[in-house]
Amino acid sequence: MRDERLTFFGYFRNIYTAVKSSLIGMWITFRYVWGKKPVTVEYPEVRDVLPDNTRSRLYNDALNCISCNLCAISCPVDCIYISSVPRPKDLEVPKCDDGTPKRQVLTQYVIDTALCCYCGLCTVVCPTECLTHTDDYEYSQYMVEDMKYDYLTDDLIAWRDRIVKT
Amino acid sequence: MQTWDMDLEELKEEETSLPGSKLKTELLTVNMGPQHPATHGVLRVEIKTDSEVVAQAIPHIGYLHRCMEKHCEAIDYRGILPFVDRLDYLASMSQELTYSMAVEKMLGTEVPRRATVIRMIISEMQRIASHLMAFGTYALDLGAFSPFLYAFDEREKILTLFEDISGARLLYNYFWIGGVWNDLTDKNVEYIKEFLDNFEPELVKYDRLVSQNRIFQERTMGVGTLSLADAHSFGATGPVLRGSGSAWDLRKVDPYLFYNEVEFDVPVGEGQRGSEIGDCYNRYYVRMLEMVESVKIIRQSLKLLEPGPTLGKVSKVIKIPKGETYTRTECPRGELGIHLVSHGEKTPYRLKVKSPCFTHTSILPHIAPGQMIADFVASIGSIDIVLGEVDR
Amino acid sequence: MQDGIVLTKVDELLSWGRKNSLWPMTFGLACCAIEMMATGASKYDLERFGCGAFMATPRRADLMIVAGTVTLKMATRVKILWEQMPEPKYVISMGSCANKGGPYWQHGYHVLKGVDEVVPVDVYVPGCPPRPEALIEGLMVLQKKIANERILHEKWVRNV
Amino acid sequence: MKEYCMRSGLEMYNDLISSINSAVTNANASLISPGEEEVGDSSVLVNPESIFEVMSFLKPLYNGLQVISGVDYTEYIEVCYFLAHFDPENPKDVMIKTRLKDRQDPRLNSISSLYLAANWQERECYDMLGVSFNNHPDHRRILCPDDWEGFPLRRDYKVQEVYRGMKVNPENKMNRDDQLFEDNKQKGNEADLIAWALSKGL
Repeated sequence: MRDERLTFFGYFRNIYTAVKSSLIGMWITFRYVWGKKPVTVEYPEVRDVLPDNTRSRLYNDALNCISCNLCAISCPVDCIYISSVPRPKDLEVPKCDDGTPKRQVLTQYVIDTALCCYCGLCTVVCPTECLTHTDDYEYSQYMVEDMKYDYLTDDLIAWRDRIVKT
Repeated sequence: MQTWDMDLEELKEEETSLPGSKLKTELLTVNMGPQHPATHGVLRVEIKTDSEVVAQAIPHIGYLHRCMEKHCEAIDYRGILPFVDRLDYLASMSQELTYSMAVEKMLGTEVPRRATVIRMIISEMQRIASHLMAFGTYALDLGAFSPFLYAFDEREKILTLFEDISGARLLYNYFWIGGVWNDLTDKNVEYIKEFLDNFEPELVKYDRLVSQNRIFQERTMGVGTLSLADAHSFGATGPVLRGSGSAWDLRKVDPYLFYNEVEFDVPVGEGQRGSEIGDCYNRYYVRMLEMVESVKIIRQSLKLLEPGPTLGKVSKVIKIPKGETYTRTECPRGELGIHLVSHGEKTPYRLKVKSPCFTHTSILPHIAPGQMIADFVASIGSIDIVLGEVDR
Repeated sequence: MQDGIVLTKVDELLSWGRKNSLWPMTFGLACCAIEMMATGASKYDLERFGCGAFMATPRRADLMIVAGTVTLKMATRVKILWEQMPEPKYVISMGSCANKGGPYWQHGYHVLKGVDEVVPVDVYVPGCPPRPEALIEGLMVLQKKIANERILHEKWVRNV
Repeated sequence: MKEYCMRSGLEMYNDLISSINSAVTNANASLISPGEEEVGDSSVLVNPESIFEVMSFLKPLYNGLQVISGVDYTEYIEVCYFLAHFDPENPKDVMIKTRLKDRQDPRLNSISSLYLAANWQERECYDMLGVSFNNHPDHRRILCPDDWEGFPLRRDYKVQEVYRGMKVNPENKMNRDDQLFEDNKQKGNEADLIAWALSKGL
């Protein structure tokens, strides 16, 4: 596009620079054949080591939850649904692993992971650290309804043994 | 703002008054986008062409209008951070910086020194990552595939660092109000140093591979020239303004963080390598030079790191007194401004984002007339828009 | 026509061929598109699954990866694009926004609450944005689904 | 009190206001600055009828328009213009405000002949807040579709239910059951619920 008057030598200089810059580019690319380590992670067989604070699927250890509602309040997208009832007075108050008394009976703990934005705001406010981000990211589903996880169902409570490191 | 309409009328007159021709010609309308590999997202441009020359280009935006400003009126100040991330998803850290600086300015919070230095390091790393993406996709737009792979290769290294400190790969939520979430460990500092040492030869390689390439130069030089007066009038900032020859950089003009304690130059488009000032090549080249400057800044700010706290004192429930502010910082794509109006509640009354990409997209109809369609693609790429920020 | 061992084997062969040559469409909407590009780049290399040939036109593609927020303005275009794809076609909904509206479900007056309102979705990949590995895993889940499909059986046995 | 401008403080504002008032009749420029227990930046309030004249006066002083922002304060709609002087040697910027009392048909004169940036910014202001601009070359919606109803960032905005056959808020996606869980279950028998939860060791 530049306004250059094309001279006889300019014509050949153009050809020379074009060929030269192409060859330089090809040489840079060609050097990748040897001498460079492949960077590809062969995913299903080899996995990257994720850092400790990685933010993937949420898991609530319902047995340690004191139904404080802090996570639901801090969630910017309102995808955590908790309900609880006060514990009847005639029953003794159980304690969490770290000694916090559970004054409420948790009756529902649902997270809709199809809405979650994985911001991590809910896990930092959790007083008993029962709500955590796990490093599990492989949970694609065929149905969108399956993405709503009720953490009081038996299979998810059983999942605790695999997730929670003691 | 009648420029392109006038152009169109002139063009029609010219066509109809061709000597000896009684053929009536019409302009052909070509619809580019919203699904198009070269529009960087969901930009739709309605192009009126005369053969292959663009006579008029009308951008249609709003295909990614995610109602972010409406959400901000209902969400507390901490919860807005993830939404601010999603504005310019290629430079989330810089967006977070602007937002948290706006809130801190209203609250009067003091950010600890270590947190400020970490912010500076990380936002410059983010600038490198964002410019790498711009470089890779720009080369991809112009038909070169391998620079894309090289750029992503280096970008992945930066993302690995970000993932290590924040836990996420793309949308970090790392700069909190009052500081940063996690501290930068010694291991991270070593990683950054190692990355910078490896990155400088890469920049030389990119320069030889793309910037000095004759074909690339022919595609970009003298294309999409934007004069300085027009750039000012459009309110252009960032590499677009600097490519037009102005040394306006908010980091120099109004230093925030510790940019006054480090030394760096502001790269300006000066018609390097025989290009015109303000053309696509200059805008591209300013980005490449900015990466060099970012490397300089990071090296100097790593020396400023001192042990200390990383999160200032902020109350658990943030309530901002009545008032309003307009805060702006220099993001990779230009100046991002946040106009925050508070009524003393837990949520902002209004949060308006001045996005540089929105401003830059409005330049497109101005520089399009008279270009070939392929050059128009080069113009879009050189402006480097992110549709998430254009539409918000 | 009877369902027999020959038909089953041919079906398997066809499914095997189809699942290993899914060609996705270049169709990025928002943040997830960057992760989709990262998946296609050198570190994660989608080409290993026969899925790296990003087609620029819907007419040559088998797979639409809806990567990002679908707004109401865009939804009609998504539907047009899906209709242009030749059969058999598959849709992966990538990320929270495409699954159910994501973070924008509550006050998003202009956001479509899930791309399944306009096109049928085969696999939902969670994440905001999903890691490249998560997208690959979603792809493998889709491949599993395709492997169980029986095209000739559907066509010749069941419909007769 | 903090000032908005980077380099210059209140003196600059006072000078600017007096020069605006002397140059433009009916401008009624006045200073808005945060009072006690308020924080933030100061700005200049001008009369909405004379916005074009004020901007013509300011154009030689500030060469760029950054953004036009609008706020809906139920009684009136406020439109803010952020002007900046993009000169590394002499950086300055100012916030000009104007208030429109008429909510039914708020009107302003367009400044798109002065600043090229104003074209799209004014379109956005119209799209989001319904402020119309006289003499605008291309007065359309910009972010929302052309056939969209209402102005989203007004405080009394109600979203339309259906747009071109697509439900904006479909019932099955809104998680109503989860949000109403408390009411539904607790209206039933609480004792059963507690027994069910206790059996899980909660």
